[in-house]
Amino acid sequence: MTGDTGTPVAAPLEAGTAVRLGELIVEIVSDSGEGAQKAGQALGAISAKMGNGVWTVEIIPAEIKPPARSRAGASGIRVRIGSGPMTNMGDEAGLVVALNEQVLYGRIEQRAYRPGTVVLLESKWKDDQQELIRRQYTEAVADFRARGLVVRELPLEEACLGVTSDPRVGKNMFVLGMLCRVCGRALEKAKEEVAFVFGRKGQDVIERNHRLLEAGFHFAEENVPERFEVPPAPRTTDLIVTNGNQAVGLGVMAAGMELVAMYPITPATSASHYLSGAIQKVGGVVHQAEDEIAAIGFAIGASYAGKTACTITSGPGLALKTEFVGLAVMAEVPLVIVVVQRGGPSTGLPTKVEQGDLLASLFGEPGDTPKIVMAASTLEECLLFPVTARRLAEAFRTPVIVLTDANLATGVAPFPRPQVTPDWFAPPVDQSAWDPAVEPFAWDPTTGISPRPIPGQRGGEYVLTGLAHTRRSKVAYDPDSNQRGCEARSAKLRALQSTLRPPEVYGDASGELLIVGWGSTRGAIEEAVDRARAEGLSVSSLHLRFLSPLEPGLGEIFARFAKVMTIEINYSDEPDAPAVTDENRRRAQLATLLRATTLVDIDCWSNVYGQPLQPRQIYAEIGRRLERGGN
Amino acid sequence: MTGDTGTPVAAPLEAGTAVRLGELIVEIVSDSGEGAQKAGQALGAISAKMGNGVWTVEIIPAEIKPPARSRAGASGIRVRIGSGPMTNMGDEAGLVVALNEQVLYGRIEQRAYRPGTVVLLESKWKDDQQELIRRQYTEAVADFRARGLVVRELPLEEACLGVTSDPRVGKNMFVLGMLCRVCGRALEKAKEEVAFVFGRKGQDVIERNHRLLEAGFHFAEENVPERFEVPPAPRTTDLIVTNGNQAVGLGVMAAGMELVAMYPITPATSASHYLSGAIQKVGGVVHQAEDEIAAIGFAIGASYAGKTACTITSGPGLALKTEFVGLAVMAEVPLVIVVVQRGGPSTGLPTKVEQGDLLASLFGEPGDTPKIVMAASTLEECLLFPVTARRLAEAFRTPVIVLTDANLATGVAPFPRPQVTPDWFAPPVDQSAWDPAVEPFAWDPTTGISPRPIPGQRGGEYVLTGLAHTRRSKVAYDPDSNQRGCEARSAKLRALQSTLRPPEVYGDASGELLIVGWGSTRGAIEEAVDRARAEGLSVSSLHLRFLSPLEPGLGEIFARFAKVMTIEINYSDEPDAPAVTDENRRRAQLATLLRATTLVDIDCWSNVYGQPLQPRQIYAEIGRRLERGGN
Amino acid sequence: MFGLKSDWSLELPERYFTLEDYEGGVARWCPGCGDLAVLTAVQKILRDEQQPPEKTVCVSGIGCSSRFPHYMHTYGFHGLHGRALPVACGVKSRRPDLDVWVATGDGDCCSIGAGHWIHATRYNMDMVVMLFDNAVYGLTKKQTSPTSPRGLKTNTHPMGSWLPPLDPLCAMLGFTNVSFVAQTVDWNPVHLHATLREAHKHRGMSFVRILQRCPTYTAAVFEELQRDPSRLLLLKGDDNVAVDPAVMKIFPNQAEHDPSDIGAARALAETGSQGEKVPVGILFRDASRPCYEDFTMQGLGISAEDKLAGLKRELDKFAV
Amino acid sequence: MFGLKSDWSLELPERYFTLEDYEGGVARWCPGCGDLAVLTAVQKILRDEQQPPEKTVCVSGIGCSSRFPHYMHTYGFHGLHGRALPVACGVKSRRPDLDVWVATGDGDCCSIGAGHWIHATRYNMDMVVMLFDNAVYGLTKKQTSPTSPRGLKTNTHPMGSWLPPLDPLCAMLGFTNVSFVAQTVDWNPVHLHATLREAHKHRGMSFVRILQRCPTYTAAVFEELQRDPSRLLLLKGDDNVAVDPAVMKIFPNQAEHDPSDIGAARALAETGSQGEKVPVGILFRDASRPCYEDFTMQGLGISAEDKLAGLKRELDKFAV
Ligand SMILES: Cc1ncc(C[n+]2csc(CCOP(=O)(O)OP(=O)(O)O)c2C)c(N)n1
Ligand SMILES: Cc1ncc(C[n+]2csc(CCOP(=O)(O)OP(=O)(O)O)c2C)c(N)n1
Ligand code: SF4
Ligand code: SF4
Ligand SMILES: [Mg+2]
Ligand SMILES: [Mg+2]
Repeated sequence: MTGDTGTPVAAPLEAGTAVRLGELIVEIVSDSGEGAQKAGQALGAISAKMGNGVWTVEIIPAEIKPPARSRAGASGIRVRIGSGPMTNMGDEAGLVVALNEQVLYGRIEQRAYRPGTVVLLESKWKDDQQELIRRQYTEAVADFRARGLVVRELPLEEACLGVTSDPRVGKNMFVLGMLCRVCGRALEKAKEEVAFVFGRKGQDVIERNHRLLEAGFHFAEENVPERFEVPPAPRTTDLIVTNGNQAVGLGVMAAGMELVAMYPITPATSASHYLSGAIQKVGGVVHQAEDEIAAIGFAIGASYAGKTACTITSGPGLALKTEFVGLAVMAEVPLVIVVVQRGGPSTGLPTKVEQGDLLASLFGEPGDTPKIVMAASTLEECLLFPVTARRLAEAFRTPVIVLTDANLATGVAPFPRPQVTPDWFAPPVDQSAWDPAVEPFAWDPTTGISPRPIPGQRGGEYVLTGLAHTRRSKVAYDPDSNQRGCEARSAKLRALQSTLRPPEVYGDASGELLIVGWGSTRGAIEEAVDRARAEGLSVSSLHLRFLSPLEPGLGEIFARFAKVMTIEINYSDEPDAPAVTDENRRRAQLATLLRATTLVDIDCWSNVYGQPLQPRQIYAEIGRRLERGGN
Repeated sequence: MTGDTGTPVAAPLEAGTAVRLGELIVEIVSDSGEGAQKAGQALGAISAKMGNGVWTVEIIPAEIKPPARSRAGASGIRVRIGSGPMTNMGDEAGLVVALNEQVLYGRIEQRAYRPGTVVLLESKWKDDQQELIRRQYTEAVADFRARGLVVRELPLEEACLGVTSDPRVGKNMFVLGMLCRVCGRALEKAKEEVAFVFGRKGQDVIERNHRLLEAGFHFAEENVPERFEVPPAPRTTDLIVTNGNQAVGLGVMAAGMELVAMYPITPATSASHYLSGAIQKVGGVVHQAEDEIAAIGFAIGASYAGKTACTITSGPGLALKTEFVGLAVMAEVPLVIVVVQRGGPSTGLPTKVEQGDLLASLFGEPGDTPKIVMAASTLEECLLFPVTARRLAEAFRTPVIVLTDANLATGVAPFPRPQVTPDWFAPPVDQSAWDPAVEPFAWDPTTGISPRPIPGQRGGEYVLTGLAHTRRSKVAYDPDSNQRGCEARSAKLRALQSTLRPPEVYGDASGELLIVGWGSTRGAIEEAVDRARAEGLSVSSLHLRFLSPLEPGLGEIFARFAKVMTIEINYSDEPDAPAVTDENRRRAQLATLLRATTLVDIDCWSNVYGQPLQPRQIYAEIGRRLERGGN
Repeated sequence: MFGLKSDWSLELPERYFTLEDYEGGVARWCPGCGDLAVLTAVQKILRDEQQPPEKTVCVSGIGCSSRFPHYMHTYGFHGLHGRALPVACGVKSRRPDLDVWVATGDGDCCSIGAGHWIHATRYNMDMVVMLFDNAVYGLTKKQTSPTSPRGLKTNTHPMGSWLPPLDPLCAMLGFTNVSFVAQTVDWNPVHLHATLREAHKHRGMSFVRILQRCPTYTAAVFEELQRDPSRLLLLKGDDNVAVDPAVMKIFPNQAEHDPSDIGAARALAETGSQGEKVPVGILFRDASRPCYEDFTMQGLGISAEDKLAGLKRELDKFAV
Repeated sequence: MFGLKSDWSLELPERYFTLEDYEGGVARWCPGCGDLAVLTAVQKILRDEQQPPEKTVCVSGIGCSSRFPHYMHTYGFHGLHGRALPVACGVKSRRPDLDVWVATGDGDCCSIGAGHWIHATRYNMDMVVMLFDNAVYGLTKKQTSPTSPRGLKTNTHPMGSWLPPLDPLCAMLGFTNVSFVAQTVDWNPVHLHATLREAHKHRGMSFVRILQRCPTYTAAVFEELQRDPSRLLLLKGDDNVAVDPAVMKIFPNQAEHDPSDIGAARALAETGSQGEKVPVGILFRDASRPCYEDFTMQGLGISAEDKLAGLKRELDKFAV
């Protein structure tokens, strides 16, 4: 995707001229509360304003206030800066500022670095009062070096002392100043950004932070030999910068939905947080319900009354909504359900990423419950899909599930500003008279679609029911009505599918290997495909946005490749694990779905480490698969 | 299955000698409250005692007290009597006693009869005070005859008056007497049965009923020309007669489960009703919880504390349990979940049959949730599977879902009495000391199985959690633990599968068409296969008892047939419906599952009329499929 | 008010509604079932108040009593077991113009729906909630309900139900933001009608527990109460349910009760819960309690231009 | 008793338990979090009562407070959000020998778990239920909880929460079969300990609402209460929580209260719910209320022979 992704970050050079890179991944890690995230966000914003592609993602510990200097407590931020648009968090970082060595370990465990990564490490622990800490520090530095990290031990706190009396508060801006120098960011841009961010806090605060910035910048000039440069690319469109959950929130507002009913659950909640502060500006409200069941029930009530509503949740919440989703399908209530997937099963890994809710979204409810399921693969789609979903929900009178995940939810990057027009909004509720001759479920024989009376419409009075019902919505005691209703609801998916285009293949339209993905892995997969293709490998990829109905033409596309495999962040048995055979292997979720639909022998590569997939890992897997050959 | 199923019931003959039949289906239909069910049950019991195969199923209106003389209010019973064992309710009835013409219409709508069916119809309506009723009756009789039914108009109520002053109360025994004569049942046996059933009510009541029986018998001698005979087959084993829900209840007790936690829901509740009155005799209790979530939570609590428990529900209840099922999988809590399937989706058809919960059972929970899913296909399996399920749940430390359905739940037939031995029971809770070196999740690398500490075991203290966890059950913050846990849980299915045998093919091991079924359809499918094979068609069938893991060897078996199709009672798009293509067709649930696993192009025939499949329908479908040929 | 312009059309021709305008087909409850009396009472109230059928929404869960909407000729939502209240609140949240009635059973409301019951009370949205309390699960054929009296023999407790019955009035009077609690009996149509009318007049969630006969499964429970009116205590007073003297005479026990006194209300409920002096009338009413729709209605009916402008300002915040 | 023979082993060697025997690793709550005080109090009570760790089960839902079991060295069940009570009741149902403690948050118990809360109260099984009420959703980072005071600015109500806060004591005192209701504060370890000890002694479901400081998200809510003890009302009396005079002195407001008087208890809770004279101590206790395990334990530990015989008799009923 980037102009120059084939080039991994160069190993550190001797001081002097800056190394030009296609991209650079920077991390700042610290105990929580040290302001690393603020510094990183500023670095991302500066880079975006300079015209770089940027992907920022916060590193958030699982606990609210983890103890200081603990591995599990690693808190901070990763900023990936590139010449072209950045679509994912990338591979191992090239540069990291670490405020203690333990949090660096935390990230090492997450496989965030590689030999050659430059580490700018706070060195004050070397002289700590506690012997244990001194020892930990010294041993760690040696270990880091043994792992191939390029460690620069720097007395950061001490260096701040010249500028501020409380270095714990100001150190983050000092670090930002350092990074401006090392990463070739203009100090002036940083000052502007800081002035903007601290605007409300007054001139004093701004000036103190400016001094810290400058001090950091000069400190780096003197103490850090590395210098990198990531040239920007010219920008054509207006951009906005959000994370995926803010994008979902903006999308919900751009769809004109007036009601968001939710119950807090990580990692979906921040979408509701954002909406709670914003939606009243466009005439809407967020209802925090007593539980997930009530949340979807409330949304369904509002939708029944004509206000297409949405509910936002994550896996465990989706599980609780199962029964109501079934009702919405059966009684044909338009509804948008955003599921921000996290690690599962059960409470699982609440803050980590997984794409484990696909089959539950499709098949979770007892009985036949055809519904629309879409998955956003970019931040922009996080914004646009709620808009599409609302329209589809109303056009097809059905719930629509929009899947995103923790990776999108927390990723921050610039993307084109949507050009919203009033026709994006839900139209006002129709309150004109209804022709009583038109039944409330006057199913079109081909499309299954029927117009919907809204309370207030004279002549449209009917009783919605989850029981098998006739076109008049009367409880059906005859055997036929249930079959007819099921047929109509099923036909809707067929009708929608007939309006979709076959998905585009990324890369050549035929070849040896086709990778099929869905959701947040798109950027990483396409980057890996680019890299592999640059080396002459015959690999293409395909990314599905609709999972129910599936986009058409898949069988034909698959037939043009010798091998087809999905790459997903959910569980599958390793094909080489003991006693795993082709017959008993439990496959990843999209693979299972596509095999049933296309009968193509679709392989899969997936895992549940809770981490976004890195382009490098995918690239390596492509190599392995092509080598292995055959099937 | 029966010795002589190829012979449908003969058309009625002139009076005189009885027609010998391989089987006879008799119905009694009436308004509710007229005692039809009691008469039919007695007929079934008498036949079973005479050595016949019997399948009895009650006809229950959807409403509690439907208005009299209404089609939807048809209440009654069907009794299928055969020379060999009867495994399903069969095709259209050969003989029906109807106490008014409207309820007969109710059954005609359900496709219960065919041209030639003999109808013994209460004729008193002909002279009713209300003109409307008189007209309805006369028109109906003409209509019935036009439909080919052989109608005998009989003044049943009047005939009872000679024996009893309140014919509405006694008419059912009069009808039983008639049926004894017409169906060749010994009057003495009927008297014995009546004496047994009314035993507690005293000699007077018994004698009145004996008089009614005799009167009915003689009335038939004089007024009904038809006479049938269904010779019994010699019986070798001890038999018991139950419906599927009673069988489940007996199975739960035979498994030694001490706790059944449930929330009422049709058609599962009657299993709990039975247990509520019986389980204390074997030292157990039924807990009626405040809702389905609490029911499974309560059962899980009891199981955590060492008492493998069960919860019994139906589709909407299963939907509510989704989140807890995920926890039980994740935290490896043994649990038996019996799901008596009904028509869906949503509230659907609460009293009708469907096999629509298969995919929800397998894939309903977010994240990867491997669990054992089994389906009973006979009444005997309804009893035995809870026993097996408890063992598997404990051996594999996992929830086990046992699927049955409304068809099994309400069907009554004799089957071999289980020879229970004490090793069927759950062993007493182990309270010996636990070796603290053994972790609470000491997953065996190959089988995924780990021994389980029970509260009270000194040294085994651990905290169960639904979060990703280590072998020590500590909350895992590292990326690896989640992957390891998922692997272990997945391995359990592999391990179980390796102990299963490939399923047996019913009929030839290879041929043109293989029908694959699961659950309650087995009897009907095998009967249809018998019939088709008797006519030389190349068809076999296969019935799956394990759905997760699947029984092994399916791919190989399927490869031996030109065509493979599933027959199921759940929704699939008709292949010939407008705009349905091979690509967009939504298939039945088992077909979807088997396609994904075996990549065989498995067709399906299914519907959601809420009715058990009749052998005749399946037989006809076999013919159509074989004709159509190719694919 | 709240700028409802874009969503509402005006009521055009003058219409007069008769009882039939509210009737939705033959009710299919058992003969003698108390549900029918409630149906008739509600239809009368709507007729009396000339409430347009299309502006009325009856929401229910699952149960015999939850069939209620099917027998009304209004909009209706016969949803899921236990979930009538969240749906009803959702309907009201952005459609304050709709008149919402909830029909729920003792199982539906007090067992599976109990969590929503507490919270809907707290939301206190303007609707009438009718608890059809027949002390049993009717639709599923006689299982114990939370309000079943101890010892009631049911299919799940063939030796008699074991736990003391939950008292819906005591519970309601402990829930935060409760604003209207009344009790009546299906077999006194005058009191029933008058109580529901008061409930309908009240702004907020008006909770009416209706002691409802189920001749099929709990005949004995209510026969006794019905036979012996001295087990009831008629609440009267200026602020209470007014019925005409002929009807009042039926009640041997009467007491003045001021519904603004929550302490007194709780005491009455407590005594009633012991099966003595079962109070009928309004136990509690406070019209000043906040109604959640005053929060959820925010920005109702703003114009598309205002939406667009608001959205643009919001997008500006994220501009690079 | 109840023929426990086949399921239980005897306690063999004499053991003496120290505090450490109950400690399950470093608690990872925020500095200053009130949860820690509760943890310590429970460990002390178990030590004082020499309760074997393996016979103790701590059950929780999901939330900061629900991490409680992880910090105990006993058996524990950290289950699903809102579902601690059904699980705890299930544990107790057939294992009356286990000592069950429930840790639940204000969101866990009063929001998503509210339905179970009502019913567990009604079941009244012998266990201690500790409601960690910090008036906020802690674990998910500051959303409004049902007990959040009006106007609290949270992430879901950035302009301030809108609804009046649910009062758990008022609610509990309206639930049927309630048998023990107390309130205490995390910052008075003596009163906390004494209250929990009373709760543990009581047979039945002992519900203790603990006002619990969350310095991270609701510092202001509790600081005020802590700073100004005159906002509290210490309940005292022969049957109430006994603390030593030095501790009593901290409370400027004290009142005699007889926990057997439910009317008085409700009045105290009502006043407290207005934020005045927040009662601490035992509001209500009635040891005579039925405990559901007396029903669920039926036939516990019958022998395999008896089971077999029972089953055979049952099968005979279905014999042809
Ligand atoms: C999720 C779910 N669980 C259970 C049921 C079965 N069910 C239907 S109605 C009902 C109880 C009815 O009792 P109540 O609410 O008191 O209403 P009544 O029939 O007595 O009027 C139950 C348990 C269901 N439909 N859905
Ligand atoms: C089904 C489900 N919904 C939502 C969540 C997210 N969640 C976890 S804890 C919590 C609330 C915690 O608040 P509280 O119960 O008051 O406990 P505290 O953290 O304040 O101690 C929520 C909403 C979840 N884990 N599961
Ligand atoms: S079962 Fe009871 S509640 Fe249900 S309709 Fe019949 S009488 Fe009414
Ligand atoms: S967020 Fe609050 S409740 Fe949670 S651990 Fe921190 S202080 Fe305690
Ligand atoms: Mg009821
Ligand atoms: Mg809390």
